Amino acid sequence: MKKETLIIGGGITGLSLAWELSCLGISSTIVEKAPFMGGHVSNFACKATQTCQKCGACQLEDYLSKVHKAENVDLMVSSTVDSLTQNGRDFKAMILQRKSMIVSDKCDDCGLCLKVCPVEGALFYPAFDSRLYISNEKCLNSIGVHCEICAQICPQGAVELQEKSREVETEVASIAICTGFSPYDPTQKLKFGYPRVPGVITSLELDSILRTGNFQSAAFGETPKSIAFIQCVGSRDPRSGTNYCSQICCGVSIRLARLIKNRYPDINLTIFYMDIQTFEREFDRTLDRAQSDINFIRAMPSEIHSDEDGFPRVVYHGGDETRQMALFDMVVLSVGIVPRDPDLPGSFPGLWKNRDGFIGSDDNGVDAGHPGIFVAGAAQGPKSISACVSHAILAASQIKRYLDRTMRGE
Amino acid sequence: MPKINLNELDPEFKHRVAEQPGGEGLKACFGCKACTAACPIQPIDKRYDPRKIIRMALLGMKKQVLESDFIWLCSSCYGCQEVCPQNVRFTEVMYAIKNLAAQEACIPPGLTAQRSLLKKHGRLYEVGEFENEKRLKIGLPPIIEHAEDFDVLLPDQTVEKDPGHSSTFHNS
Amino acid sequence: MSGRVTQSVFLKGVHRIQEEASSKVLILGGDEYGIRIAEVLKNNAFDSTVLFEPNEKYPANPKAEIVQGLILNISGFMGNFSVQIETSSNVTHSKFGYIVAAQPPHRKSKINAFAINDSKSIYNLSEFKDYLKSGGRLPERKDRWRHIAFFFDLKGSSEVSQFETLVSVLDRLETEDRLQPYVFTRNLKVASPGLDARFRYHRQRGVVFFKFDNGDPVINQDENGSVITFVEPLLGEQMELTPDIMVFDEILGPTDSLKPILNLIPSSPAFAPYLQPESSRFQGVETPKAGIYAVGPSRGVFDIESLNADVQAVTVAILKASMEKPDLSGKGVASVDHGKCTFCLTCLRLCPHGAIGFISRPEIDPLSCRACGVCVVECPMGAIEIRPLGDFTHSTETVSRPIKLIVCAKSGLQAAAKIKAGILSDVEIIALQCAGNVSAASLLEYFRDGARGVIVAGCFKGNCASIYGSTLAERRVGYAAEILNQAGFDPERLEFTSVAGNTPETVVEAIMKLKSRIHHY
Amino acid sequence: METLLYLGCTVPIRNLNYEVSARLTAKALGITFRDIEEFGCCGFPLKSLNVEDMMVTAARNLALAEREDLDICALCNACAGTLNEVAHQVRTNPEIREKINRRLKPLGLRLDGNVKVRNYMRLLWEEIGIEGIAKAVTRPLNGVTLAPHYGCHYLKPSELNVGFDSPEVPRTLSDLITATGAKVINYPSLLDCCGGGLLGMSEEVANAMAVRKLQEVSASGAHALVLVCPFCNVMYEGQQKKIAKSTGIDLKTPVVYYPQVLGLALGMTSEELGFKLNRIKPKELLEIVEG
Repeated sequence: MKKETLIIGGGITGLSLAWELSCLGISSTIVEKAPFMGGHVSNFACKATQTCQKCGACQLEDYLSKVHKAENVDLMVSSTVDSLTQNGRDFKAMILQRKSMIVSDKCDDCGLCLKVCPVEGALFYPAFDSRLYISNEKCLNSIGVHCEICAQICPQGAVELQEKSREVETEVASIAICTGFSPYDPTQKLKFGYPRVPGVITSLELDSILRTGNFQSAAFGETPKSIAFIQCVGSRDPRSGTNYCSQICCGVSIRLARLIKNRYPDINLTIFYMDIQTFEREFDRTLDRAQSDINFIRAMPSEIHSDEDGFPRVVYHGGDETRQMALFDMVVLSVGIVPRDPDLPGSFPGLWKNRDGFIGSDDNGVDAGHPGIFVAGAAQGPKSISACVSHAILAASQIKRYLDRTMRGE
Repeated sequence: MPKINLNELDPEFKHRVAEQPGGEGLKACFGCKACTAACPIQPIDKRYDPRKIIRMALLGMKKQVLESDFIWLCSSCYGCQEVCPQNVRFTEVMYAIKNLAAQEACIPPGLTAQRSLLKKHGRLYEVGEFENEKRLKIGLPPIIEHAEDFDVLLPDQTVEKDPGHSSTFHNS
Repeated sequence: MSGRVTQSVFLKGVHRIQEEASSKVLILGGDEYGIRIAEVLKNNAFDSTVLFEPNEKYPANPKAEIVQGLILNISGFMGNFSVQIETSSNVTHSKFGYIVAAQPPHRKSKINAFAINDSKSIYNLSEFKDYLKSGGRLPERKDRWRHIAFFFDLKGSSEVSQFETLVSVLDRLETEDRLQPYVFTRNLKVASPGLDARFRYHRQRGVVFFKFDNGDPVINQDENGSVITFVEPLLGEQMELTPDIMVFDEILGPTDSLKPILNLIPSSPAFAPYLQPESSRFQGVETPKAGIYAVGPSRGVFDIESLNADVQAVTVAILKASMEKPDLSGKGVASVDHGKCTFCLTCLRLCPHGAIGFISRPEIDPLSCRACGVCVVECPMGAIEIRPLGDFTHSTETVSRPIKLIVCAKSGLQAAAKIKAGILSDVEIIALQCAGNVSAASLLEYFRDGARGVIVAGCFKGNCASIYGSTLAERRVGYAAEILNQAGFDPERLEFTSVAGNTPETVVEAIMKLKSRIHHY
Repeated sequence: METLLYLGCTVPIRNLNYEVSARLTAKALGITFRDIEEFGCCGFPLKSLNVEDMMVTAARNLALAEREDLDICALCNACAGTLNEVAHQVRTNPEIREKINRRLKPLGLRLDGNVKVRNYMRLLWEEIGIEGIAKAVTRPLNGVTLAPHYGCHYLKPSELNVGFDSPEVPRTLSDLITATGAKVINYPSLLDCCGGGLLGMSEEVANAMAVRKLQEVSASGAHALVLVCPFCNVMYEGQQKKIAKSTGIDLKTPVVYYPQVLGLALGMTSEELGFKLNRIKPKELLEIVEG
């Protein structure tokens, strides 16, 4: 059956867009390549201390439950859009779905499959879930190698492998690109020692650790006593080709720092920054509070290396006369947002990339330049969770306008 | 500590430095101090501090920069340049500043000497019979000077002022 | 567009809603956004009236109906707001279906904060922008460089939009010869597309930025003008500057004229002077009160991109609202038993959503009601009723499931859904629209009926869709625990825990701790 | 393969051991070095005074090479860096190209900047390869422990080194040493600058920069510090005694050039490789290799 909108990407933007469209009576199909919906946000921790820190991560759960209940939204996980062609005003999409899965009702977490799987990461527990998933990308079957070791060993018969992709052809009247962002790859910044220097992690990894519970459970062994955050790793950095602010990282790091301080008051926290960007309404008060128990240093470190005992050492110049070499148990690289290639199959005249490499949009912020194709969320530029939702609402309004017009034959 | 009056500084200076070959990046600096943290000289001699030199140039402290002896302390290791997120290419900026100093303020005597040697012999060291005999002994071909090209190539130096405070400069 | 469906039994009876009023929108605030919202709404078959304040400039060719005046009073509910407006000639009474607050921001000057006198060469940033826009010139100085000093993000933090303004002012200034701009600042707000690149561009053009971590610059004035004294942050040297012009950015906030609307929402003291709580529960332009929408400054948004998005979001919100049908089954909406009601008006004062009105007796508007149950619990007569959600399977078998987990449908319910069945084997989950529907009495009843332990899981403070629903719940848990204690029971059998939809581990932890505390009972 | 050998100023006068060992090892590995008599200074010493003077001086050498249509192999890091930088600038910046050629014209020279400049290590790495070297080794240096020193201009600026080695985690020299059968030590000050660049300006500061590495290598038990640049040699070998004296630290770190080490592994004698010109004799090293 023809859907009105094909939403590519089932992250917070795609889900909130589907919900808004559904409220406006517009049907949609969300195609998500991972075996679950939610995108990056599904790995983010709730940053509430005693009170909510307005990070917006819990919005995902809210939208997931709403979208699951909505009648006119189809959810397709483990799926990719294989081809996309113009068909008059409409589009024809070929969606490939390979839904190998572990049936959670049957699975008893014995772990046998994990032991026998020949590919690391092909079976995995995401941070947000106690259930086991099969990665479409890593499972051997996805590259055409027949393998059913896990299915054979499972005493519960919980593994359902789907070797061949199911092809689903759909016709849609509009397309929304909600493919989100990629985190900046900090291995490009060799000076910062990731992942060579033990204890150097990214802000996304820290978020995921805190989501799962605590430092011990994240195979860190011990709870760190001191943590440093390095801001602007891959942001505001023309040398790395990112001549823009990623907008979210100050908020993320300060919230993470406050969350850590709340859970582990004894951990010493330091944030290295360039400029602190406003991220909420009572920003002055938030910043004052944060500054009272977090050490803020305006400096970009030159180097992070491992000291004799294997701890990360940060070399920086804080403004005193001499350079400092500070030892931490953990250093968090607050990585920026960089464009992700949406890999839109098929070519559509008018689509473009903006100065920073994100999908271009016209003045209204969501028209991607080709009639019927829209872009929303971090695919269009760095955005916080709430900004992604706002952008999705904007996209919903423009999609509705577009559909109204095409229906009237304009 | 006497106050520096910004009104008396030279706002044109930063543009002058930026116009020199290699100086282009200077004005992109946003003061993150990574350069100083990466500099191997600064911990040894506080007078040489990349962020401060950039800052002084940006503020138009022309005299204080060009007539200083610290600008000659850069070892050209490119440490600062490699860590700069804004692509200031500070090693090259230092050369631009030194070039300006050479034009209108002062040159350490050692460098002047090097230049005259170069102009005279086409190389930093005069090659005499002694050197070539030594080479011959170990089985190496002789070195022949081609100084004539350098007379054409390098113009005569116009400005040569004594820095007046060259305590740290000495010939090697 | 015919407006929303208004078949509520009591709405028909009490409010006598007029169909034509329900599709009319009142937009507060002229500026450009008010007019634009009117245009977008017009395309979606909503008629708007844009209200300009008496001192606001009037556009030449407005594409919407315009009224200039002040709001005296607003009352009513979505679909049927009564608005009293005082114009220069008279006082009018009109009906509107929806109200959109789109006033421009209130700007508070920072000049006084620097303890200096406002003089000819001193400007607020917005004034200076207008001055240049209208062709204003900088003082001529043939003999020397002119120096212009901008102050940004000092004495109170500044918004991204103000840095955008500053940069656009610099764009204009750059064409002038022998002019040196200096920017004194704390943090530069570059979190907007292209802004950091523009900041870089102006550095390249020669603008000098001083970033202070502490020790703001001091300005001294005498008859010769102003002198700025400061310690240069990167050099550590004492410096001074005698600028020809000084420009100060301003503190932005919502306009004062939101008061009549804030009065409509009983929970507004929690988020005033804004119209929207700062909470991810309120996406886009929605406020706790159905039918009232907050655009831009009135919800704390100042940057142009978000403002543009808000303009569209208003239409989405109004369209959605116009399609919404009241829940007439009674399952999800509170209703008043008028036989028991004694007109104490507690419910009216406490409804976080402003869903309760009084026309000869308290009435609950079914479209505005969010079924949080705050009124149900607080009504001293027990005259209001709302039923728990019916869509979560729970046993009433206290023996097999002696632990009661009372969850909010917006957070705890989702968290509980992620918990392994084993942990929940002896737990009965009771889902409410909001933890605010938990009463001390009901908690005691669970114990009376044989529960061994009770956990109430409400949203974190600041994340409650009913503003203070979970705070009330926590307080009531405290009362109940006190009563248990006095009655000789262990109060530790009862606990409140804050939870979000993505923190199942906090619920698990609470259950495990409770179990270990009560295992000997 | 054939390439032009660029000696620069210092190597052929002060570091004959480097030159002789480079020539011998290259020959043994099938590299033909061709000399151009007219090659002069690379221009680096002029950079502080006038960048353009530096560029024309470098360009003169590059133009001579371009006329021969051969690549340049330089022994000195600073020479290689300078020539590489100027070739890059002339190749990519038409304005500079024109300016430089205007000044080269009276000499009858012209430069497009297409000449490829490599230091000897990069040449070995790219043309012979680690495996090629390992295969050619006839006398593996088992039991020898060496500390590599890359030098700043070997690795940086990184934009001129794309596709070669990483300035943060370099490996080429270590791998080249390992290929001889010797053991490589890693030490904290591996990437330290020698300080040679400002020896002429402040000996005190320069010496202070060199001391840490000498100390660490000496303490590490390595048999020698392996260099590839005569500038670094001035500091680590030439200044070593002075540094030891002024700091009061006991330093006796033998300093060798990589081609000397390579030559030993290829079966050449220490005599052939000019070891007698090394001021601090790597006695232990030679004892292990030659007995």
